[in-house]
Amino acid sequence: MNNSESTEISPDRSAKSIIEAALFLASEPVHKSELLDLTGLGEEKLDEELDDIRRDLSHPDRGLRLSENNDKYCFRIKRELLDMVKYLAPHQDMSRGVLRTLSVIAYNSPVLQKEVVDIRGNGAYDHIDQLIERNFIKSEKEGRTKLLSVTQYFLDYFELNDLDELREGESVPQEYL
Amino acid sequence: MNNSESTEISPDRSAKSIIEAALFLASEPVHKSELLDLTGLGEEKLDEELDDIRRDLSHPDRGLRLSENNDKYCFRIKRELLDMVKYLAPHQDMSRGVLRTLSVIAYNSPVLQKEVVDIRGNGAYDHIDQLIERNFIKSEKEGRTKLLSVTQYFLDYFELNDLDELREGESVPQEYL
Amino acid sequence: MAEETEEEAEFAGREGSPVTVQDLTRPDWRERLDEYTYSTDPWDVSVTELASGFMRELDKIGGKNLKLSGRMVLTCAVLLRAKAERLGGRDQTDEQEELEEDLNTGFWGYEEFENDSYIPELELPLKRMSERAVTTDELSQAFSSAVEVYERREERLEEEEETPHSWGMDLESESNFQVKLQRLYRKVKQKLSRGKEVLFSSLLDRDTKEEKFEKFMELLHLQSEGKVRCKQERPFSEIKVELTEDEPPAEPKTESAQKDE
Repeated sequence: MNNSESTEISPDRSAKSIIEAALFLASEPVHKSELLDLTGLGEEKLDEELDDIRRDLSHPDRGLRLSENNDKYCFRIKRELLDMVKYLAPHQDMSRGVLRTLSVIAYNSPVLQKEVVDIRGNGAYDHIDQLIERNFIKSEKEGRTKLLSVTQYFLDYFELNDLDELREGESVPQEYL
Repeated sequence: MNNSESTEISPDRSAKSIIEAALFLASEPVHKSELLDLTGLGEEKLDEELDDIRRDLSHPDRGLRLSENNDKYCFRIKRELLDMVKYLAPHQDMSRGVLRTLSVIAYNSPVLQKEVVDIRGNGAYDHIDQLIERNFIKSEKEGRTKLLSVTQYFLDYFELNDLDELREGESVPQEYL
Repeated sequence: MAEETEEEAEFAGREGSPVTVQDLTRPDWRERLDEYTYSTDPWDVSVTELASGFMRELDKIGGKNLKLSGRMVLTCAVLLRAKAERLGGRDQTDEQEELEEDLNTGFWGYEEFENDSYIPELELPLKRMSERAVTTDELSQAFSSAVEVYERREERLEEEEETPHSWGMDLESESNFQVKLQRLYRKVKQKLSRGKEVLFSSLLDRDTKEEKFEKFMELLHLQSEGKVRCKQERPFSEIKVELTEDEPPAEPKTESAQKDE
């Protein structure tokens, strides 16, 4: 194998190969600073490499896409393939309870925290914290409670253009929307 | 690229992209028959696609390799990158406690549950539940307790042909076997 | 309650192999308890007898085994919960499953040790965790489930409100429970007008387990609201109820007691 062209720190390992290995192996999204350390690249150069990877992945023969959230990167399955292969990974990256709470927020976004808690019970406080931590939702103060709404990252994660796309074709009774 | 020739079942999804998505997502090696079903290809054509993928991965800009074992396929990190990135998956996918409980079961398989608990403490119940859930071990009723033994999946996972291979080269004092 | 010898301190049960207090000292105690509670109706297990046996056992070892007392408390709690669930006659719902999903670690307490057996190390191959993203279909299903769970809970609350004698298990039915609390509080005050303290047994309307359970729950609530104080001089002896100092007993005339409410 010819490795001649690679990176400053490791002549036999290219930056792209390191990024691919890191994002493949890590169970959590990898922070940009981590990738800078691993590859030994400057930020500008790293961005270029990430753009290259993004471009490579856009090829129809590739099954992954590069996802970015708050300067953290990970690979995800292209949405159009997920339904086909999802049975191979039984574990979702979210527990059932958290997902239900997220769904209530998404279908009603923006929605008052107390309304979410009313529907989902007290456990929802914990779920809401986790969802904010993961940048799926954001919270603004609204009188004595909080107003919750989904983030751009939520839309990216589900590859939605807007919430209407989610709500369309939903057979949920109107009073819950 | 033109995908018109790729798969019979999904004109907008290339076979390569499906294979990549499947191998990326699956937590364990994927059997060839699974890939045949998923892509809708014949065996010969699938082999060609797998060869293509293998060739693509051999490029120094790629961080993974295609591993094959008993007609099962998975991606693995290229060996020369492993030391750099393995800290990103430090916890492995099993806690040390669960691993030690599994060790006790594997080296003694088949073994009574109560003997395992006797050695490992009542935390072992939790470990045993997890190990059954993950299909590393199976349990049969044996009077008031249960008889535990390792599964074929355990052997595949640890890349073993049989338990003798595990026990060989182990200087386990005879009284514990 | 029949006196038991130390050797016989065991869960009183109808069938299945009884579990002795001694068994709680063994590493596989949870398995034995699981098996026992699985095969035995929890109503057939006398927590009182079990606890008496435990105390004798504790005397014997001079109270030095803290793990054992922890297990005993947990055992009694599990049995009580099993009884309470039976009493409520509730089915396992999604909500409970969800709760258990959240709680399932550590419920039994956790001990991990290694006895002096030789334990070789298995070497794990380097594997990655594979978790996948949620699909929009799953998000939509989750929403339907959340709505279903919510509706079921609302229906249940309505049913419980419509059933006047549901034995105080309907804690969620706040207004119903508050009425019962007021009724009991009034009763305590009326009885106290004739003495310094009231016996728990005199507050019961019926001599049934359900009634005792219900009244005891209500008393605990009154105590936590600071209205009454419950005393028990010895374990398992009669519970005595008195008013807290700032809550004067009712006048003999019941009218004023009612006005109080």
